[in-house]
Amino acid sequence: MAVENVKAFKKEDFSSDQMVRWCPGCGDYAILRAMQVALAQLDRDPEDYVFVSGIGCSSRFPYYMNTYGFHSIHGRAPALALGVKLANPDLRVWIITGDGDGLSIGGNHFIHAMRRNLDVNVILFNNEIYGLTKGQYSPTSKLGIVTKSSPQGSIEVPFSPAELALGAKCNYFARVADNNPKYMASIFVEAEKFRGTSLIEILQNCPIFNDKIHEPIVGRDHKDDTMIILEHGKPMVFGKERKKGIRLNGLKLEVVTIGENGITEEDLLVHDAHETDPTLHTMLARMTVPEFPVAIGVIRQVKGSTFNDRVDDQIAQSKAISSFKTMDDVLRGGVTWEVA
Amino acid sequence: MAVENVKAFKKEDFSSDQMVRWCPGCGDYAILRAMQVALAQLDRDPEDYVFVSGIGCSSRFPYYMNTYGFHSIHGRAPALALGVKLANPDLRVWIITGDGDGLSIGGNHFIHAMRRNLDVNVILFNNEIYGLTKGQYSPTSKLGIVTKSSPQGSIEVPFSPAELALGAKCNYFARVADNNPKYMASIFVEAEKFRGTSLIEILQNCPIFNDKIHEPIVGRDHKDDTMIILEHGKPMVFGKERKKGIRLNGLKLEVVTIGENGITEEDLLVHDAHETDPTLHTMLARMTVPEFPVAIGVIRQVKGSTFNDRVDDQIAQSKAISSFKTMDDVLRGGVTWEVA
Amino acid sequence: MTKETVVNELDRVVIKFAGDSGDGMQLTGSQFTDTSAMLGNDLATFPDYPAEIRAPQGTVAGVSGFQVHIGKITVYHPGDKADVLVAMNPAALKANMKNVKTGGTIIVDIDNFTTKNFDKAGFDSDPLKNDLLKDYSVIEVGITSLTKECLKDIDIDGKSVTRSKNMFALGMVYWMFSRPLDQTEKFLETKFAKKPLLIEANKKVLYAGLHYAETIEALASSYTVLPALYESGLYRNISGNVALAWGLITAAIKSKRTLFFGSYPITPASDILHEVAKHKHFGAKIFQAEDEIAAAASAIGASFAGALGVTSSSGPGIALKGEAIGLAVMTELPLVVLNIQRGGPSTGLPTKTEQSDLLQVLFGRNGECPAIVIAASTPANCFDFAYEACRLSIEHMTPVFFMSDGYLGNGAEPWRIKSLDDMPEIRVPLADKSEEDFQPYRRNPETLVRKWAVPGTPNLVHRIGGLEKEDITGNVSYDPLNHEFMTKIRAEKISKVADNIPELTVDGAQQGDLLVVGWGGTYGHLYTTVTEMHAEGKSIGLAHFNYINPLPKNTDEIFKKFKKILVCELNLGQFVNYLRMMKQDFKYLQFNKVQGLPFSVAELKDQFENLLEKK
Amino acid sequence: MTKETVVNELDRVVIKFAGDSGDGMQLTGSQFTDTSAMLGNDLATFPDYPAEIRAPQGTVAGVSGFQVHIGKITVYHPGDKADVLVAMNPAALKANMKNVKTGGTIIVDIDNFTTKNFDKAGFDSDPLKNDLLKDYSVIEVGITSLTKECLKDIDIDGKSVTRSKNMFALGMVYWMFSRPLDQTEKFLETKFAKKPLLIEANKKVLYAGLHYAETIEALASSYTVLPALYESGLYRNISGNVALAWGLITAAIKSKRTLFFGSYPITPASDILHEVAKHKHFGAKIFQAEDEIAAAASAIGASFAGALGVTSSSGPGIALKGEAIGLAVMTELPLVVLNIQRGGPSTGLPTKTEQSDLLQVLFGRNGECPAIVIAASTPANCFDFAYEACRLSIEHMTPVFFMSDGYLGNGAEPWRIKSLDDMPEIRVPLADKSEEDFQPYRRNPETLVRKWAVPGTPNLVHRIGGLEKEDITGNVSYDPLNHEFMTKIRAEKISKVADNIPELTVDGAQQGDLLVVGWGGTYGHLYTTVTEMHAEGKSIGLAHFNYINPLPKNTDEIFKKFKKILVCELNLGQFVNYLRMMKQDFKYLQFNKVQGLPFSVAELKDQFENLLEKK
Ligand SMILES: Cc1ncc(C[n+]2csc(CCOP(=O)(O)OP(=O)(O)O)c2C)c(N)n1
Ligand SMILES: Cc1ncc(C[n+]2csc(CCOP(=O)(O)OP(=O)(O)O)c2C)c(N)n1
Ligand code: SF4
Ligand code: SF4
Ligand SMILES: [Mg+2]
Ligand SMILES: [Mg+2]
Repeated sequence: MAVENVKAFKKEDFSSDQMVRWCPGCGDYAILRAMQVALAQLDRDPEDYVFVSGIGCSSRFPYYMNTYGFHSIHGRAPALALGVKLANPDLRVWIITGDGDGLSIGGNHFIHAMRRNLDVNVILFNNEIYGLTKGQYSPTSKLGIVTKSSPQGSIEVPFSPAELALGAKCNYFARVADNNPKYMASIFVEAEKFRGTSLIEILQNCPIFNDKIHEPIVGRDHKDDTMIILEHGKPMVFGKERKKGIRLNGLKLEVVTIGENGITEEDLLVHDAHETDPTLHTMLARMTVPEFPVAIGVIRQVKGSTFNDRVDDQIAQSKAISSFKTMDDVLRGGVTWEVA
Repeated sequence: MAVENVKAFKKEDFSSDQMVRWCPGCGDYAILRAMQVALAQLDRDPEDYVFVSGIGCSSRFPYYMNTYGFHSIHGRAPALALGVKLANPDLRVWIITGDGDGLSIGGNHFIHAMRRNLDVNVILFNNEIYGLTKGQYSPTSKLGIVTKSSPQGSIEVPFSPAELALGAKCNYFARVADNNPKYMASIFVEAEKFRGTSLIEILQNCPIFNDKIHEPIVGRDHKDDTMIILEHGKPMVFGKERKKGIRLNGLKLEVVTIGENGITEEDLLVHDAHETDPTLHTMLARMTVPEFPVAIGVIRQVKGSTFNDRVDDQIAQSKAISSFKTMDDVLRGGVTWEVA
Repeated sequence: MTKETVVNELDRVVIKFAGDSGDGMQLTGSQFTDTSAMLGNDLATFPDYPAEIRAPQGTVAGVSGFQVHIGKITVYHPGDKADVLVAMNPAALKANMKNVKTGGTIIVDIDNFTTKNFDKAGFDSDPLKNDLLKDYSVIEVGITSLTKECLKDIDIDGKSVTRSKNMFALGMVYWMFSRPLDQTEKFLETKFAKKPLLIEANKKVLYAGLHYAETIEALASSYTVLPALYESGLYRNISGNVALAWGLITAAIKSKRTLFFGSYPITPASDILHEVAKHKHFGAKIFQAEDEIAAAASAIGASFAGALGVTSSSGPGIALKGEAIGLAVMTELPLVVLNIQRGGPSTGLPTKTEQSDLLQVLFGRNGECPAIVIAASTPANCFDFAYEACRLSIEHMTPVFFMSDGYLGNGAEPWRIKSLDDMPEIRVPLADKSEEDFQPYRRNPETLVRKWAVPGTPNLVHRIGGLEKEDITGNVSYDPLNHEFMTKIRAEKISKVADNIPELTVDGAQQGDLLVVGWGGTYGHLYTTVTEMHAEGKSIGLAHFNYINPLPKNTDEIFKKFKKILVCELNLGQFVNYLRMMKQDFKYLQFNKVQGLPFSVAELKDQFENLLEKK
Repeated sequence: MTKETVVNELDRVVIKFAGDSGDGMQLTGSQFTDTSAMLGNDLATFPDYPAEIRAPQGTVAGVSGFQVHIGKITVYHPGDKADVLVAMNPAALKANMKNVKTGGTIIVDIDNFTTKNFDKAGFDSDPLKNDLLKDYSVIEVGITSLTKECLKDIDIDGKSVTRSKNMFALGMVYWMFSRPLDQTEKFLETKFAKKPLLIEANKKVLYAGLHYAETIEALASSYTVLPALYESGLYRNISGNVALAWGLITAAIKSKRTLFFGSYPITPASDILHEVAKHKHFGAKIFQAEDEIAAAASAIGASFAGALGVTSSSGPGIALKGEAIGLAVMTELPLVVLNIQRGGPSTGLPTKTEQSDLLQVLFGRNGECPAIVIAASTPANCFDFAYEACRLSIEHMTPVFFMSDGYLGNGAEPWRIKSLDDMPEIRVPLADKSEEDFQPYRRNPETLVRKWAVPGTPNLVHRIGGLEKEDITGNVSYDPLNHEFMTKIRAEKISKVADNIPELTVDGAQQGDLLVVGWGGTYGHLYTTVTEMHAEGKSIGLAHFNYINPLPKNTDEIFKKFKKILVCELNLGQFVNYLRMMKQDFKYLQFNKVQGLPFSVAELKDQFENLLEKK
């Protein structure tokens, strides 16, 4: 992708003077770095960005960015961010949330954000646990997980953030792992350029309360076989030897090996992130280990008008047709009478 | 379906002494009647049912049922009902909600209810408007609709209740129109027998604030062509002459005509409500006029363990293994010392 | 408020039923009369029939009307202008609209509003579509079709169906004025003794009308204060919620801020949303949120980004916003919270008026969490106090609660139109990019207000949030002494607002035996009663509060001048308890009413006279 | 409370750092000492080295320790038992655990808790997995691995990395006791002046420890009241939140109700959820909800269905529950709401203690919406008052707020164990199917309590909701007089609870010059100070409130017996303002502290003496 950075920012230009407070080894560090790297590649000044978060370890993020920031209340960042963006659509707004913040208490704002398609970016730090409150299961925690609040194992069927978001009319969904900051930064750059709500799920490790929960997916020694990086227009190939691929068989996806049973690259699905019908995107997003590799990258990216543009369009239209030019026109409009 | 009604209830047994307060012509009347008819076909006494609602015209429903009822607060019925059901799993719990109550303010409880699969039934009265507050657009109102709060037309992309629910791991979804109470009653009976969360969307007319919004689907003169009734195990045929059908073409559905281009019933999809993969169910639920008929009936019905059973299983398991037999064992357990 | 006022009380209400000769208006009117009589009301009626025996249908000449004036206190005449007009067709509207009080309620049967009927009635165009009824609260109901729908399962002839539609209208008016139905039910039973189907049909329609009014949450929008001695100027009629909406827009324009309005519908606040949504031409950003929490949070976000963030609701919705408002207190951002109160607790009585959310807005948040609280006291001054809420919120960088109620919001009164130029300056404490060593929590030493540093501005990049802030830098701080310091400074900042608000004034006697104290929407009744009694020579004054937190500086001074203080409220005594906290040195008597209704002058007079005698 | 007590204040805290000889514990201890000295604390220290010069690593003999006792007031000795123990390995734990106060905090480096090390230390099995540390608040931290992780990008040798892990422990303890870091930073700069990398590394680890403690919201769980004169009986140590959880379970068993516990995690209330979740064997239904609103609503639903519905949170979460609690007030169902208060407003200071949610729980709901409010005053009596909250909620069919705070919830003290049989009966106002002409809102004429008619019971089928209810039938009613009647009866029902609670008692002087008034978690400090001064012959008494709404009946009587009343609270004066409302006739002085910390005896003594002199 053509990255212009006429201003030649450095990562440090986006780094605040606040000391970073996450636990040593926390996946959040990599995300922070990737974000700073990403913004440095773009040409907007630090003051043009607003990072809005809820509450959670992840939601501390804005303090560490040398941009405007709002560490708000638990679950409400999407609503607060909507106010920021509508008030000033020139601002570049990033929402930072966690699996608890975004999908538990904040679930309602989350789904409504998806359907509205406001021009903002949402980063969901999915560590499948409540970190800040010391380790209770979250809406993405696996069924059966033993945590402080589930001593006998969790009895809740987890959400898949992707399925939930797509079911709520999400137009842009990407997924990345916290152990590949360079790739993450490139996705941030893409998301920032997309006009509309871009949701990025990050498979984030919490070494303290849910260590290695994403290891079966992101583990160094097998990740080439357990993740597939989707690129628009490219066939769905993966595996250490890039011999495996994804094929559609009726209404089901399946993993095939190139060269076996006469399968060639031709048989594989070619990723079309721009397809408006979300069916295949949902199927791809739903793939999970061990049967399938987990899909990484931009899974869905469909253009549509943004909420902020629609708001501004109505204002413009209203200005054009209104008979009221000044407030006094309003105050004096309609039936009035004079008292001498 | 085999309906046992050993108690020989009459509709009136489920009808309370309260005067029904909906506007004349409101679709809610038919739903009420259908519910009373349905429960009369079953063998549970009125006192075994609890109807829990939020706030809205629709949420007045419990007052008119001669059962236990709770007209609670706006959007919170699913949470309240969860308490009822867990407290006493023998009760048969029905949640009554509207498109505003259930999907706007209550959206979070709604999606979490879907994934938990508590053994309750959820009836969503979808009139695509806020009735009780006199006609503002709702999260299911069509883009562009002019209402009290959208004088220039709504700028919000609506939810599809089915897509949202399925994206949130819903196991049972049915859809019915308010102008076929007999069919509706049969679906209520089925839902009542299903163990797990059954969601039933009702295309309900609000003659006062959103009249005939479902007319393009449910209108008497064309409904055979604009609705398709799905039955498990049956091919997807519809149309006045029952000549039209639904076929899968790659990853897309299409309407075909039997007898044209060599198409026979064999080519049509056979409805499998029990398929665990929600892909096809989502596609079917998403069909809409004028391209497609709207799917009516039980679109998805997949068995799974219920939240209440899981809760009770852990209690049983805990009882079996706990070393504490009485509360005094707990109070006196651990490190203690005697003071003389 | 300098103008002289008189009260038009709910218990002196004038209702006019009007329709075609065949519409049964006389019967409707007399039913309402009889029912009211049974409730012990005094009344006067005025039936007016068409001149001809068989006037042409649908024409003004053919209109039959029945006016009834009811009151708890003596009523001497059928009333001048109607508070409520029921117009069964365009002709009835045409004939009677001049005689409806501006701001009154007009119920029309839209089924009869056809082009043919406009013509007959002599309207140029649809009177419901043009500006003609702009200053009334119009309730459009398909009375004819609803009646038909309601009776579709009863086997009676079409004519009988049509005839029973007056019962629908009557049912609606019964709902609006909380009348019981039994008298009319008995009447129907007698009248149609031999035609049980007609009894059933008429009753069914009567109830349908009642329930319909309940379902659509129809409110009687009569208001109390009618200025008698006008100052010269241009006047219009205005309802509280519209005045409020206009006040917000005016403040946004004056302060050069974008108005951001985030709300979730709820009776009786929804009309504010509907009104601001009509004025996007001034650049207002309107957001119908998914819930009240999102509404409040979005307004806070907008304020952070430099807009004037406003959110509106009624009691149950305000309860939901508490946590978010706490965030605005901590982050010291402007936020205007409109609470149009209704009967509580819980869902309570959504269409009835009450003043029982005062303690909620004062104290309903976790932690030490002070906010400014002000209250409008007439429909028209909702404009001024909405403006004032914005001014104080911006100038003091803090949430402000604006209190109104269903009665004020829905009621209307004549208003001497103000202009943008009449409104006080709003000093916006904006930081600009030339700021040296900008620190987000550095304060104006006098007002203790921090500066508004708006995203997008170079040089002011900073971060805020809900955790305790360090003095000056605004960084997160867990330091014990800093926390105490900040807690106190947040409280002090709010008390300093007292320097920026007017002093309390007294109507009637400036000192003496009895000081009546009120706040918010009870002003009209209290004012009328006190000034009437004062005119009669009684030693009585009225101190009505628009500023509640902080209280006006001269409150003590005024309280000292009276022997007795009586606090009158539509709740169990919330303001009086607040005064006991804040001004413990005075003794307070209290008079409370919790009936979902305003005070009546009669009951107030009773109370006051009693107290004056007892001295 | 009859037992004699002494206070162990936070400002007389004893901390013990212990580890292997090479772990740098002496340095760590003296850094903490120096920093505290700079803050003006008085202190006493006690370093203890291993006897041998090079004792075998990992053995008890090889443990090096440093004990420091700091206090605002004079400290005469290094302290007997430690409030906080830092144990870098199993041997350090073994050597020192007997000297930790029951309920104290133990920080262990789990990285060293290997089988090999247990052996060396002489443990049979993993001491963290068995019951051994059940009565301590154990914080398991991978200090070694976190230190390594933290330094992975700094180019220093492995030995230096290992050596700096003491800084991680020190950082954590600094966080827990709100110490500044600058003294230690300077020390490091001097010590490693020639090795800048080591300065950087040590500082980095120090901060990492501090931030880690902040992130995991580590709390110092020392508590104040240590009984000195025990009644005979069986004792255990218990923390407030555990006692509270047990009180709930006990009440459920006693009342034969299913306990339903609906909650959403939040500091410092989460531990209650964790504790009840361990006791499903009694049939408790535990629900970790999606948010606080769902938690409250689910508990209300459970109560409707006949269970004992309980919901827990802290300030911000309680704010969210307000609307739902209003529903429980209107529907007159049992509901226990636990508020473990923390520093506010907004997110505030999540790990610090405060009493600033009192007005929120009293008034933070729309409408006239009364609820019972009670407060525990020691960790152990959280058991009794949790039980009492359940009893009152069930017997009076109404929501009850149970107030505690971070200090009580997390603190622990010895408790003379109670038995199920010791607890008072809970009379459940159940309706049964034989009820004649059942009416949901018919009331017990004495208590005004309606009956609990549980779904599933034949003959009692009924419907309730948030709209105003008609007297007796419970049907929806918009009737004005009914509304006033019901509003008053809801208020009266709560005031009648005063007949069902004990009278207020006074510690110290029963009459005289100064009555100290407190409520909730400040009891330990107030009691110690007042009884000490009373023993010295001062005319001073303490009236500590556990029952806040309604107030005990004899409150006036007690207030009358003293010349001055001083209300002491950890907020800006919420209870004192409430007293001004409820008991306006008395004059109140107030003493407030809002530092996220408990009172100290020294500062209280100061205040009290001042007031006694001034008389
Ligand atoms: C209203 C409210 N309820 C509860 C909390 C407590 N709380 C803070 S963060 C959090 C969960 C955080 O989980 P997640 O969003 O996954 O963030 P993580 O810490 O894992 O990054 C909770 C329950 C709160 N701060 N406010
Ligand atoms: C907390 C709260 N917010 C807002 C309202 C106002 N309110 C009542 S019902 C409703 C919307 C109802 O819409 P829907 O659920 O679609 O029901 P319908 O009336 O259309 O059947 C609203 C906004 C309320 N009662 N409580
Ligand atoms: S608790 Fe987990 S998520 Fe939170 S900062 Fe520590 S490692 Fe990261
Ligand atoms: S407003 Fe609409 S939904 Fe409500 S009762 Fe009337 S017709 Fe039905
Ligand atoms: Mg998380
Ligand atoms: Mg609706």
